[in-house]
Parts: sequence; structure tokens; C-alpha cells
Amino acid sequence: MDAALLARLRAEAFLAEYVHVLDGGRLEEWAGLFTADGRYKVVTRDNHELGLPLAVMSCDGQGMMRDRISALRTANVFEPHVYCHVPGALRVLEHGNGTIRTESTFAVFRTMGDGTMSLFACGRSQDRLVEHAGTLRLAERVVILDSRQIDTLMVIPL
Amino acid sequence: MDAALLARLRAEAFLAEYVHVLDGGRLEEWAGLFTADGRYKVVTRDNHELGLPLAVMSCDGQGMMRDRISALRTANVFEPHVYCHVPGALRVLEHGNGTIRTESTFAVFRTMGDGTMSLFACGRSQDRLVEHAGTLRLAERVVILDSRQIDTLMVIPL
Amino acid sequence: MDAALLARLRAEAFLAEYVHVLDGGRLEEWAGLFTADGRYKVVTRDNHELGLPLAVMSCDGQGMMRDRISALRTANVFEPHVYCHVPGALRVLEHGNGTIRTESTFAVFRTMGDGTMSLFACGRSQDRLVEHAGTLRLAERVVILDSRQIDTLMVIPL
Amino acid sequence: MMQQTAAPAASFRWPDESVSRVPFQVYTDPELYALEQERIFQGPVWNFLGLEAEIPEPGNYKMTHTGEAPVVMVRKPDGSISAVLNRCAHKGALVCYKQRGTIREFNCVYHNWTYDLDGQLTGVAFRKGVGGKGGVGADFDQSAHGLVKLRVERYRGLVFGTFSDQTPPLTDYIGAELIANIDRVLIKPLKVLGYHSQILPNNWKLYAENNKDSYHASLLHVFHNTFGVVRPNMGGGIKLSANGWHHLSYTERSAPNDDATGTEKVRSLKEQYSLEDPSLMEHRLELGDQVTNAIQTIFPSLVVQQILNALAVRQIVPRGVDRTELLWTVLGFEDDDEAMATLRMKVNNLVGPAGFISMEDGCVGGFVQRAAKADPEARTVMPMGGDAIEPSQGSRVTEAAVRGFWKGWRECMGL
Amino acid sequence: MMQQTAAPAASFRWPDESVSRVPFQVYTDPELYALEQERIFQGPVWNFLGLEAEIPEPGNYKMTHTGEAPVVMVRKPDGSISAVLNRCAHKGALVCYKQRGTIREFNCVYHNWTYDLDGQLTGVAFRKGVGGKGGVGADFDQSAHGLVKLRVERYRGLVFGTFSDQTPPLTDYIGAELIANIDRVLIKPLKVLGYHSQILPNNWKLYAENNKDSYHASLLHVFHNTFGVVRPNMGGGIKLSANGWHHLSYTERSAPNDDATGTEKVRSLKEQYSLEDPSLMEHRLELGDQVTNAIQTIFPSLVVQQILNALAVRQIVPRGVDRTELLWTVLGFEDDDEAMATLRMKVNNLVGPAGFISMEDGCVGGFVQRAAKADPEARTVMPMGGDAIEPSQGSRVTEAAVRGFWKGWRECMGL
Amino acid sequence: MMQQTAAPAASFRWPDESVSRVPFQVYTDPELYALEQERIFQGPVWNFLGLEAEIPEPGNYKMTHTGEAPVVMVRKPDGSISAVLNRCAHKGALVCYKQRGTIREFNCVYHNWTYDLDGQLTGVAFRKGVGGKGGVGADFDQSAHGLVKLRVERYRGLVFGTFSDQTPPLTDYIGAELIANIDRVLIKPLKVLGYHSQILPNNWKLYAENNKDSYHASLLHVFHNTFGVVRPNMGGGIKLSANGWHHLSYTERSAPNDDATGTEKVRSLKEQYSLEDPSLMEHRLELGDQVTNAIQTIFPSLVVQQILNALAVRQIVPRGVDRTELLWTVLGFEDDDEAMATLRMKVNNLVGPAGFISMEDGCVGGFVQRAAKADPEARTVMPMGGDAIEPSQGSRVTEAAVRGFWKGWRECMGL
Ligand code: FES
Ligand code: FES
Ligand code: FES
Ligand SMILES: [Fe+3]
Ligand SMILES: [Fe+3]
Ligand SMILES: [Fe+3]
Repeated sequence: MDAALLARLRAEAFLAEYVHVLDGGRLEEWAGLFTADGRYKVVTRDNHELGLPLAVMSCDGQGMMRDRISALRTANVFEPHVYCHVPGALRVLEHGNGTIRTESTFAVFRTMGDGTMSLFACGRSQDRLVEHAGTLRLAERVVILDSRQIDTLMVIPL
Repeated sequence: MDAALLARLRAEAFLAEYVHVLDGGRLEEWAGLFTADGRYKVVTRDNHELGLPLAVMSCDGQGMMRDRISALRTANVFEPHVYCHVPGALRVLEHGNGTIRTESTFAVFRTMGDGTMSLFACGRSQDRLVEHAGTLRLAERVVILDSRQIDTLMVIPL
Repeated sequence: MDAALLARLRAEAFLAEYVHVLDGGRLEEWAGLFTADGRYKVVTRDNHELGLPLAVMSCDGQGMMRDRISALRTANVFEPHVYCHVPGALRVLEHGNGTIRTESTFAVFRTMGDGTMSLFACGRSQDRLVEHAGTLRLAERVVILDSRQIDTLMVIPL
Repeated sequence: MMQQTAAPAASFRWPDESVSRVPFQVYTDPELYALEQERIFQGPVWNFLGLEAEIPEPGNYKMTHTGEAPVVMVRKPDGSISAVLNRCAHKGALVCYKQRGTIREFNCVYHNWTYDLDGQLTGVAFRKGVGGKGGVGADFDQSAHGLVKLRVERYRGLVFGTFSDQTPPLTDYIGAELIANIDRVLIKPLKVLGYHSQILPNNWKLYAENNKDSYHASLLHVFHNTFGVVRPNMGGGIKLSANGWHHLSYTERSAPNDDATGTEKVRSLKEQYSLEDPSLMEHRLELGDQVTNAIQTIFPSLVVQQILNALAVRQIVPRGVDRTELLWTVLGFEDDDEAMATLRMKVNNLVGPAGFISMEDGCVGGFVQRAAKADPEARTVMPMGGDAIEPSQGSRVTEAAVRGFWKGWRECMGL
Repeated sequence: MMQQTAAPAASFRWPDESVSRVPFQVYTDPELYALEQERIFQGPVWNFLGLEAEIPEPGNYKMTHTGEAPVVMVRKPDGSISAVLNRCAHKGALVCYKQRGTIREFNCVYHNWTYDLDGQLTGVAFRKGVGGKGGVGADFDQSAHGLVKLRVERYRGLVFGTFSDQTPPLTDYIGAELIANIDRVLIKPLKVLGYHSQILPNNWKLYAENNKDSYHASLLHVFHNTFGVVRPNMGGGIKLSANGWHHLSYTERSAPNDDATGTEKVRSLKEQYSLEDPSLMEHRLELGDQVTNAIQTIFPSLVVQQILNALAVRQIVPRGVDRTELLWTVLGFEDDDEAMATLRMKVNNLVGPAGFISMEDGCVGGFVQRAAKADPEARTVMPMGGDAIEPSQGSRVTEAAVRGFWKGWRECMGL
Repeated sequence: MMQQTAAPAASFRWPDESVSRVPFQVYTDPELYALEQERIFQGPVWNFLGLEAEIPEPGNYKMTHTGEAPVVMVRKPDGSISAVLNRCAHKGALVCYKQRGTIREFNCVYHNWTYDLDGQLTGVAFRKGVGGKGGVGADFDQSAHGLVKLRVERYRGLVFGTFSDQTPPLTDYIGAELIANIDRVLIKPLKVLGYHSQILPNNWKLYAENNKDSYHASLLHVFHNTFGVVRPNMGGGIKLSANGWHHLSYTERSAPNDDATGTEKVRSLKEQYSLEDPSLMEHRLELGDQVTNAIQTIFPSLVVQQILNALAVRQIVPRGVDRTELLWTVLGFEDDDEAMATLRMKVNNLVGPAGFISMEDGCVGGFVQRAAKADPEARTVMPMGGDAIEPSQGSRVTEAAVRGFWKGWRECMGL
């Protein structure tokens, strides 16, 4: 099987693990899926296309990522809810030299404590994966939301 | 390609066939995707996390599965509708010794006779696949719904 | 890895590229993903099951496809919006002799300029892929919508 | 006939005598919407129900609507067609819940009451109780508890129904001049080529007006203009029924006079614009004339369409004060040859929810609905053709037919 | 007790004295729906809140509802149970926003006001201000600003609450005859086996009626009939509370008399139909009698269910004029052995949103709701058992219990 | 100026003279909501429309809102700014349907009517008809059919519009004391860093109150307290406009007095809590003072925010009686250096829909909205600071500014 398809498979498998960490509520494992200086950003398509830098959520390095989770666990007030990530079409933009760059469409459905389900977000993610001890890590993940709207609040990362 | 990725691919291919059997209305083939004593269960996340045994739908063995379909075909009253299953992130929990255990996120959209579409269910399924005459069969499938709510009724299995 | 799984992987990779062409707004590249005389059709499940020929959108050959896009760019009036395609379960119906026939479930979410997101379409696509200069092209794509309903209008192909 | 509610028309009154100015409130007021169900769709009008071709065999039925009311039309053994309100006389369950099918009688799943195809109650489960216990009361008159029945009339394969005794016979209702266009278009036994359902994000009347609005055709729709389907300076005109409720707007092929239109700098006339594969614009003259476009409305809910070789009927179904379902039944003739079958598939790219022409009517209604909320007391203005509600020969640049719609609306609503 | 709004019942009045004919308007009118919240769910009724077994330990609480009103029930240190409206007395935020948990006091996240488990206001953040500045006004009487408290009563593990001083004691409210069935079913300490939530696309009353509608059981539900759970000719009957508000419909095992039912050509009796694995229809007689099916309602929102060995309570929660959430709490007994645990899991395939029997009640309400819109002034008719609201022994082929529901509705609503 | 409807305020009247107690009905009543559109958003107020920096070039436009009314603001060639109701004078279509862009004139797609940037009607397609047929009636006065125009005023790059002739000049409307804070914050040419849109599941007034509610800041938001952005015992205070409609709540850095707050056992003061990477809490004093937090409201729809170095304006857009869109425009200065650009990105993790601080305001409104339904006649109570509507120096533990909001609401609504 050629290298591109293999890169695709490995990225897909890694990103599936990523999704289950979030949807499974194992949020303390989230930062560990990134490299120490990994970058994470959620932006809206509007800002992205207008060339505006603002992010809905942004973390530079695992420290800020862990801060997001500790705030969620101990500081912030919000109604309990869970995500269901449904990744869609994954394309490999580039692979080789220990790096795989991919772009994936996705939808995320949010369910509240009373059972209310809704489409919370959809769009695409751009992920840069690097080799790390025989497996992969995220050097960068940029989530681009098709909608400018966020319903109520976003506290769990995507 | 390593065994894990191969197991992943085979499970994904099998579960895709599973989905098309349901969405394609070939319900009489459903039970046959399980082993003779296969178990099938749909539970809500609430009950699951509270450790409560209640299932929305549960079948022990192909007989009870065939009964579900024959009831649907001949006995039960409901408004005609179809499902569209959109499986999401599949992870391999375990593979080897003729078994593959996976966990997958999913969304199911229901369309009624008049064309009304809605998000009917989302969550994750935990599937135990076993080798069977060169292909795979479901020894167990547990569907865990993120929402406690079921709209109107559930008659077609997930 | 056996040929079926390889065919599956190649089809999946190609259809992911297809999706990103549309969701990324690179509509001028759309026709080029088909063979010169490729056929494209969007039909509703109702018409399909009633054996009625009507299509929501149909193109015979790249010329009609390019006309769809040029009309969209220069002639038609509509409110700006984007799609997010989330392909689901892909099954290989047939492969060999330079052809791969697949069937895939899918959901498409539409986002309007003000950020309103909605489930725009779901159902399945039946794709016939043929070898073309080492890669694949669509000889035929039939999109079967579960719902008879189209919200407002459809101008961007699926 | 249905019972009539006494619901008052809220705080609404029509501002003055003219129907050239319409308060935006009519598009947004839920009370007016409720009143329309009763006074229009259950009032003295003929509602389009479907086509004979859809229920050819005895027992064939189809679920349809008159306004929001669920209705079933069914073919009887004698070949005639019956239509009933789809609501059981017992506790009100739908007696049919599948879109189409074949039945011998109506059989309600809830308590198994049965009705013949005319809606007469023929069976009450356990009427006499069980073991002498229970059963219906002595004073229960079975003949008084049938399904609500509609009067039905047919014309050239079109099926209409009305709940009102006041509605005049169908051909009188439509009127000779407009019957003529139905005769012109539906010349042979029809074949259903398929259905479209389009959800319009607006009040049903905005779409009803749009069809009568002969003024917009060459302005909103680039295709009409560019490919000479409808240009302001092409021949044709507007026909109206005597009461102004119904209309026909038609266009005949003629050489475009580009000077005349050029001076208008019409957005939609893009001289440069062309198709790489123009085969879908081909027109086989099958109706014995040069008419390229004929849009006819039968108040309140039917549109009969001929655009080149694209034939269809469109049913307008209100789904709430700001939501409408448009049900397209796309037609051919039974004797279409293969070439014509191919042509119809191609030309139908012009219409439906993805139609090069008609998609645009799908969004403009929403543009108005959103703006209408801002200030319901404000009014539209329709100056084209002055205040007149009259036919015009040679020009479609008038809003006469739209005024005719509002005349019909006011007469039905008593407002 | 809650304040009462003076909202008038719109244009609605009940057509005549009979409760055998119900105007469809009661299922569709938003003003009536709003009035029901006040006059029924906040009126002189006992609302089911939950089970003692759900909050065994001091401080355990559960979010629940009375109509649309959010309510919390909580176990107090002394073992008693308190219930309060889940709305902070300050600015109205929910004081609990997690479905269940354990607390020492109510603590509102918005401004940190605190209340004891009886709803008494115990703390106002910065009551005295900061540095002598700000703080509450001199005239602020802390004791006058607690959470709205419900009266609570319990019976055999069921917890009820009421906002009204007028509501009689619980056992009087239910009445001796119907208390008897609770005693019959809830014979031992209960164990919660799990929950279902089913969203019904209809007004809450359509589901309330459905439970009282002993007429439909053997007609709509094939399983009942085919497997002899409920057949028209089986023993049993209907019991009603003295005021007719509450009911019990029960069936006792007996040999089916197929002639009798055969003559009715009941859709739902499919002689051929059978199960490949009938183990889920097994019935272990655990209650000391032969009752196969017992459905009991306590007006307005509780259903107590025994179907073979499937035990449950169902809470009806209105979610809008055309939407209802049905909350099932499926039960076993603490001392269930493993075999019984297995049996309960199997038999519960009969009930819940996917229940072979109960799924059908999930769709028929929607069938009525959709038809009800057509003509709100029209009325249902309930001829079974005449106009009577009385018990019947040996037959369930009557609509007496449904009439009793409407009697209760009218008495509460004052309409 | 828009036409005014005569819609009455339903059954609503304010219970007494005090604005310290608010009936929950104001958050749930659709008729009051409709009346607010007319009497507040189209009444004697200045609605925030956007920023000059968003439309720098001639012809640049932006779609915006005043209440639910769609409005367009556009830059004219002379550099001034015009704003019009986004509704064609003909049949009411949106004249702009893309969020932003550049135009020479307004050109309605439906029938190609054109307007200049002041909304004057400049072109009516086929005004003279075609070939002498059709066209506008003789009495049609083109000058009387422009787009509804808003009065526009600007201050330091903020653009405001009003539909009313009664609205005083902008600086008088805001008042000198509160203008001062705009001068303090918007000291240099602005740069838009991006937008957020947050959908709040509550009535718009609950969010408007939240901003004026200086009482909650240190109680709900752990971050404020923990990191000394806002603590009850820090310096600062409340400023109010003379009429009480507008407010400023600000906090100045000072040593926390943990005893004082400690005694309050404030939930949100978690001494242990800390950040692994506190760089996002860094504060570069760019405004020449020690103010850590300044939240200013301009009645009814604008919030001007400075939290450390996070600058933004927030526009409140009602989207229905129980739904609000909050539009954030996040700002920097044109001359920000790279370090400041980086800092702003980091500190903006505190605000917006995912802001460590502001996310909490996104859910509390919904907590109130859900509880408000239970009993609309019930009332909130706001005892902090007594009944006074007056500024306070050194303390924010008062609800004076919220009372001021209700004073403004009642004065506009005439209730
Ligand atoms: S509702 Fe139709 S039989 Fe009872
Ligand atoms: S709303 Fe509960 S403390 Fe203020
Ligand atoms: S609606 Fe704008 S030109 Fe007709
Ligand atoms: Fe049109
Ligand atoms: Fe039932
Ligand atoms: Fe806040």
C-alpha cells in the first residue's frame, strides 16, 4: 500500500483516539495528545476568511491546555453536557519527514443533561501530526467552524 | 501494514455493511450479522453511567432479533420512516485471537414519510466482532445513546 | 492487504477529495473530478423508489457541470452559504477491471451567512469510479436524498 | 362541510380600499393565518388535491392537503374520486398515515373504526360490547359520524376539492378564459415524471404573489432574459378571471429588441452569459404554438406551469405563518417518445428547488419575510399598471394579477 | 403556594354538559395550555415527583417537574422529603441545574444566595455590603424570600407534591379503591432498574387519555391480543375514583373465547402471529394473582403500570401545547433474584419507547395532534359505555375512564 | 421614522412603583416582546450599529440590526455614514442579503428598484412600461417611496442609529459622565481583531441586566475573584447616567483584603486555584490607569468592555422572546505592536462564548428563562442598595444599575 494511504490510515486512527478522549470525558488526557509546545485554536470561518486573528479558544502549549481543563473541572459554571464528534472526510495535505498534515470535515452534536440533542458545530479541522515515540502527536490543530454562532457557551474543546 | 490498522480496516468495512443493511431496509438480514447467540442492546448514557441495567431494546440471540423484525413487519403500528447512519470515529480497543473489539461514535438521522428529517440519535457503539468463515460476525453490539430522549418511538434497530 | 480493502481505501480517499472541493468552495474543480462524459444526478428517495425519473439536479457530461457552476457564479440569485459534507459508511459494491462501485451514507450541513446551521440533506450516494491516469475519476455519481424536502433551494452540488 | 370557528381577525383591518398597498402584517400575524385556514382553504374555493394519474386504480389513495388540513383523495371502484378530511370521527386520529397506497375501506388503527371510501362510518369495534357489557350508547347514530367529506370536481386530470357548499362549479370558478390555458397545456393523457418538495421560508401568500407577479420574471431571473424565455419586450400578456382571483401570464417567442431592454440596464440581462451545453434550453413545439412560458394560477393554491417543455403543477401548502411547502408534480405525456423523455429531464434543470430559473423564487420570499417583521404596519406598494385589475395584451410589466390576488383574499377573509 | 395569574381562557367555553365530546381546540390552544399550568399542575392536584428510592440518603436530590414548572425534591437529614420550586427568590435562576446530586443546602450560582433544604433563605451574599457600602435595604425581610415550597406526601415509596392548600390528603385524593391497586403492586421495597424518556409529538392530554382508554388496548396493540395479555373477552374491568379523576383498568388471565373476538375481525388479533423466542412473554406470578395487565392513572400526571412482570411508573411532563415528555421509571423489587432480574430485562422489551406494546401509544397521539389542527371547533365522540362515568366489571370496552379525565379537567379549569 | 403599531401591552401592567421587583412575565410574554421592538428599538433610543472601522471605504456596507429590524449601515463618498432599514419600499425584500460588501447604490434583486446610499428611490424598472404598455400609475410619487432612513451619529468610531425624531443628540443621550469612559477606553484608532456570535437561550433583557448587575461579577465568576480582576473589596464603583438608563461598573487594582471577602465564604474565591500558564492574565497598562475591569452599557443594546487588555463592544440582538444573539466585536488599536497583538489573543481567552469569565453569563440567563415560565406573575427581588438608582463610589455590591435599566424600560414602554 502506498505511503499516502498509509499516512491517511495512521492519521485517521490517531484522530479517532483524539475524539474518544473528548467524547469519553477523559479530558485530562487531552493535552497529552499534543506536543509540549503544541498549538490549539478554534476559529470561525468568518474571521478566518476575513483574515482576522481572533479565536474562540486558543492554547499555546500544553500548559494552557491543562489550564482549560482545570478551569472546567474546578472554576467554571456551566450546565453538564457531552459531545459526540462525527469526523467526516479526511484528506492528506502532506506527508513525509515525520509529519502528516490533514484536513477533515466534522460535525459535533451536543447533548444536555435533560437529553436535548443539537448540532453544536460543524466545519473542518486542519491537523499537523508529528512522529512521537512510534506514534503520533498533534503539533497543531486548528478547528474552523462553519458558523459564527456558538450556542450558549463552549467549555469543552473540540 | 500493522495488524492494528488491518483490524481497524476490517472492522470498519464490516460495520459499514451493517449500516447499509439497516438503512437499506434489508432488515431480514440484520440478525444474520450476529453470531447465533449474539447479544444486542441499546441503552442510554444516563442508565449506563448510573449502572442501571435497563435497555431501550435488547435481544439475546438471533431469535429475539428476528422477532423484532417480524413484529415490525407484521404486528407493530408506526409511521413509515428510514434511518441514515453516519458512523464517526472508530477506535480498536483490542484485537487478536479471532476477536476485534471496537468503539465508534455515530449519528443517526431519521426521515419521515413527509420528508421531515431530524437527528434521531447520537452516541457510541461498542462492538465485539469475531471471525466467522473468513469474514466477521457480531458477538455483541451495545449502542450507548448520548440522550435519554427517544422521539416518538424506536422500532428499527440501530 | 486484500484488493477489496485497498479498493475501499482508494475510493474513500478520492471521495474525501471530492468533498473538500465542494466544501472548500473550489467549485471550478468539480467537473474535473468526473470523466468527460460523466453523469451526475441528485434524486429523492421517493422518486427513486417509485421508479420516477425526475432529478433535483442532473448533468450529462462536464459541460453541463461547468454550466451549473458558471450559473451559480454569474447568473443565479441566492443567499451565500456553505456545505459541510460528513460522509458515513462506505461499502464497496464491486471492484476490478479499472472500476470501483461504492455506496456511501452521508449527511450535509448547511451554514448561512448569519451562522444558521441546519441538516440540509442526508441519504446515500452511489458512485462509479474509474481509473484515470493513475488516479480515479467519477464516471457516475447518483445522490439519493432520504427526504423529499429541499429547504429554500439547492444551488451548490452535493 | 366543516364547522366554522368564530375567531375574530385580531386587531387587523385593511387600511383603505386599494389593494395596491399591502400591510406587512398579513405575512406575520398568526391570528390572520388561523383565519385563512377557515375562510380561504376551508372556504368557497377549489383546492387542488392532485392528479387522476396518481390514483389510477380503484382503492388507490394519496394523502394531500387543503391549507394545513390533512386530506385523502381516493379512487372509487366506479372510477370516480372521493376526498375526505383525514381525521377519524371517533377521537381524531389520521385514518391514513402512509403517503400513498391502496385500500378497500378506511380503517383507523386506534380503535378499528371503519369507513367506506365516501367516509360513511361502516364499523365500530365492539359496537355491542363484549358479553353484553359495554358498547355504544343507545342514542349513538352511526350515520351521523362519518369522515368530513369534500366536494370533488375534476378537469383534464386535475382533481379539486372544496369544503364549502358556496363554491360555484369548477369551470365557472376558473372561468372560460383561464380554462382555455388548461386546455392548451394538458392536451393529452398525463404521466407523472416525479415530485419535488421545496420548503419556502416565508408565508404562503408571498409565493402565491410571486407567481402572479409578472413584473419580476425578466428582472429576477437571468435565465429568462438571457435565453429569451421571458423578456419584457417579447409577445404575450396577462389574462385574468372575471373576479381577478386567477391569472395567466404568458410569453411568446419573438425577436428580442435589445435597445428597448438595454436602456433599462436590467441586472438580469447578461449579454455575455452563455451555456457550454445549451441542449437543456431546446424547445420542441409540442403544444401547437410559440408560447415559451405560461404561468397560470388558480386561487388559492394551484400553479399550472409550462416553461418550454417543462410541464408541472405546483401545490402551495402553508406550514405555519412563516413557512410554506411547495409541492411540484412534474409532468410529461403518456405518449412521450424517448427523445422527449430525455429533453424533459434536461429542461427540468430549469425548475424545481435547484432550477436555474425557479430557485430564485425560493429565496426572495424569505427576503421579504425577514424584513416584514420589522414594522408590520408598514405597507408594500404596487404601482405597476396603476390601480387596475385587468388583463393586458402585449405587456407583462404590470402588477394587476397580484392586486387580483389581494382582491380574492379580501373577499374570502371578509376584511 | 404560587401566585395565580388571572389569564382568561381565551375564547374557549365547553360546548355542552357532556364530557363525551371534546373540542379539538383543547389540544391546540396555547392559552388553554398556559391556563392548565396554573389551574391543574399548580392547582388542587397531587403531582407525582419521583420515588423515595431515588433519593435514599440525606441531601440526595432529583430535578423533577410539575407541569412545566421545574421542581427539586430532596431528602432531609431527618429522612423526610422536601420539594421546592427550582427558582431562586432573588433573580430567578435555577438553584439546581444538575439532574441529580447531593447537597447540604441550596446554593444559587448567580449571586450565591443560600437556602436550607426547606427553601428558607439562609444567606444573602454581601448582605451588609462591603466596607459599609452597599448591601440590602433596611426593609428587606429575609424570611419573606424563600423558595416556593410544595406540600409533600408519600405512599409506598411514591412521592407527590402540590402547590395548593386546597388539595385534600393524598390517600383521600386517590381514594380507597385505587389505593388498593398501589398496595397490590408495590408490595415490597422498590429498586429502580432504569429510566426511559419518550418525546410524544402531541398535547399531554392525548397521552393522559390514552392511558384511560381501555377501549384501545386490544385493538391497537397486536401483542396484547395475540399473546393474551389483554383481550376483550378476558376477565377484569375498570375501576374509578369516586370523582372519576383517577382510574384502574386491569385484565385477568382466562381462556380466550376466539369466537367472540373473531366475529369482530379485530385487526390486531393475528392468529398466525408468533414469536421465535417467546421467553419475554413469560409471566411469573409475583403479586399473588392472575392479573396480566393493570394500568392505573392518578390525575393528572402519573401512570402506575404492571404488564406481566414489567413494573413501572410513568410521569407525564408537558413540553409545549403539542409536545410531551413521558418519563418512565422502570422498577423491580430489592429482593429480585437473578432469574427475575433476567426476566424483567426481557419483558421490558414490551414497554418503553421501543416496547412491542407501548411504542404504538407513542405515535397515535401524534396522529390526533396533526388532525386536530384542521378544525379546532370540531369535536371527538366517545360513545362506548354511553355517557356514564362509572366502573365496570368484566368489560373494558367503555370510555368511562376517559370521560372521568375530562370531568377532572373541567373541574380544575373551571370551564 | 417608522410607522407605529397600536398594539396594546396585552394584560400586562407593572405591579407597583418600585423597579426593585420585576414580574417574570416580562421575560416570557410575546406581546411585550413585540411592543419592545416598536417602543424601545424603534423608539427614542440610540441603537449601536457598528464601527466606522468596519466600513472604511466609500460604498462599504455592513448588515446590522436594531432589535429584530434588519438595518444596513453604509459609508458614503463624502465619508459620512448612512443607515437604512433593509427593506425595499416596493414589496419589502431585503435590499442587501450579504453580510458585508461594497456598493454604489442599493439595488433590489427582486424587481431591480434602485436607491441611492441615503435610501432615496432613484430607479423603478420599466417605470414607463414597455412599448407604451404598463409602467407606474400617473399618481406614483417616486420621492415618497424611499427606504426608511435612520438618523445616524458617531462617537470615537462607534456608530449609532435611531428611528425616532424624539431621541436627543447622542452625547446628551449618553451623558457626560459616561462619555468619559468611552474617551478613556477608545483612545486611539481602532482595529477589529474579530467577531464572536453567542446565542443566549434567554430573553434579551436578562443579558442586558447581567451587564448592569455589578453584584454578580465577583460571585459567579471565579476568575474575576481568584486573579483579582474583580473582587468585592477592590476599588472602583458604579456610575449612572442622570436618567439611570446607562451605567458603568469599574474596578481598580488594589491589594485584596482576604479577611473581608473570606468571611463571605464566596463560592467563587478559590484560594487554591491557579493557572499553570498565567501569561493570559498579564495586564499591560495601556489606558493610563489601574482599571482592571470596566463594563459600560448604553441602553438598550450596547456594552463597551475593557477587561485587562481585552477590549470589545457587544451588541445585543433579540431573536425571539426567549432567544438572543450577542455579537462581540473584539478590538485592538491600529498601533498595537506584536507583543500587544500576542497579549490580546491570549487575554481574549477570558471573554467570548468560550471565555473563562464570560462563558458563565452565557448560561445563567437560560437558568432564569427556564424558571420564569413556571409562574409569570411572580417577581424577582433586588434588595442590594435598597431602592436607590444612584452611583456608588468604592462598592459594586448594589443593584442600582439594574433598577436603572428597568426605569428606562418602563419609560420607553409607557408601562
Ligand atoms: S380514533 Fe379512530 S377509531 Fe378511535
Ligand atoms: S439569582 Fe440566585 S442568587 Fe441571584
Ligand atoms: S421588492 Fe424590491 S424591487 Fe420589488
Ligand atoms: Fe419567478
Ligand atoms: Fe396503549
Ligand atoms: Fe458576568
